[in-house]
Amino acid sequence: MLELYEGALDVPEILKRWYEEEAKSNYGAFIPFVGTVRAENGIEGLSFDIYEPILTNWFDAWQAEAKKRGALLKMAHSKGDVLLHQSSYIAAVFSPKRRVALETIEEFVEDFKASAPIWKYDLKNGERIYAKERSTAIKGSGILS
Amino acid sequence: MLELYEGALDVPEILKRWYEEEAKSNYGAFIPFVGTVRAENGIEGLSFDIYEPILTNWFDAWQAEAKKRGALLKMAHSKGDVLLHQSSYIAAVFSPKRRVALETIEEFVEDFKASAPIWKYDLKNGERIYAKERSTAIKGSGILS
Amino acid sequence: MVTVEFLGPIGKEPIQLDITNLLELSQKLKEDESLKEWLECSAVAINDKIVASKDHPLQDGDKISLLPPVCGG
Amino acid sequence: MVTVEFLGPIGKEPIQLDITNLLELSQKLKEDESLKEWLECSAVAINDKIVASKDHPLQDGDKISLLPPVCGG
Repeated sequence: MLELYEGALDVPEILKRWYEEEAKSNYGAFIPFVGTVRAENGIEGLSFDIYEPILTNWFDAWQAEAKKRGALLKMAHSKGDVLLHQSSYIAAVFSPKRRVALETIEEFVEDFKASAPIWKYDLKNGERIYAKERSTAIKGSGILS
Repeated sequence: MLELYEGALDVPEILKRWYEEEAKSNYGAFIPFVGTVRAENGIEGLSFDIYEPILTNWFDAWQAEAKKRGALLKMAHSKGDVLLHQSSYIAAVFSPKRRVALETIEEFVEDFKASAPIWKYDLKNGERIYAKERSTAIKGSGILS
Repeated sequence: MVTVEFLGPIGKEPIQLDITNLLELSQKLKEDESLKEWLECSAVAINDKIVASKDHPLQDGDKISLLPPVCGG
Repeated sequence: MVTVEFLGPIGKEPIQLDITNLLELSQKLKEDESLKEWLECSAVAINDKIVASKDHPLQDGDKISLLPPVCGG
């Protein structure tokens, strides 16, 4: 339920497939969050590095938490370059209940931003520049300093 | 941006169209909420009445509020019968910012449940039974009693 | 004359009344026993705007709507 | 021997070290001036599990990863 792609996501295809996969699962609420690359600061796009083993562990722990709530999570993310107005991220929750779905998508997306081992680079003038000032140190950082 | 349909929604078509309509609008976050009819209480489906003039006023007021936040709303809802595992409701927010998108979709969906002039009926044994115990009195109700 | 509409599950045909405010409307509708439960839980709109109080004048041609408890989605 | 990986933007090749705990790792890595800024802001994983404290023994064959600040999405 964690899908990684080289380059931009095909958002309509992914949303259609996920919706149809769970069409008979009796979930009453489905909330995807779609992240798209904005034109800002003169960038040509973004680029992503992913460390898959820890991303998979992080996602599996969240899936177990969602299951306790009666919910199900799906996620897709891009590796490498994603150009302006293309999408790099979809997180989605399915749940029998509206409240659980709304709360879970918010917590999941916020924890994703704070914890998922993904590094973002601006593509600018043909260079790949680490987006340091927009990045968040993972909880527990600095123990070696 | 408010779409009403006879019967069930074609969710993949609507999500694809909305996503593509705003593909160049430079929104960084897109969050649709999709509501699907669950099999429960032995129902065969749900049915909806809508009073369109007040629904349109309610939606337009929300659109103006979203615009103040730099966001955009779209909504689709079914009229008449929607069978088990079919979808009757999509609310969606587009926003440059993740936080605004998450907060707006939650407030919009909750206010929709409390205020939008839509009446729900269970379809059971061929009858159409008003879902009174699941319904919410609109704020200010009872002034004639 | 004003027109009164009963929305959704109330299931009553529209009526026309010769009244000038919502207090009179309340008195008229209370005469219909079948409406009692609906009056307690319904909101009221005048010309498609929901109003918060019974102290509201009515004008000739106004459309009044009774909105029982809602459940979209 | 343990292997130390430097993830994302740190941009340094993996190294192998003959150490038995994270305190020793900290001392070794501080010798590399180019790592100073990264040590302050990076999390540490042992065999792909993030650890919260430096008081952690290491075993032969362990894989240690340094994770600098993240920004997915």
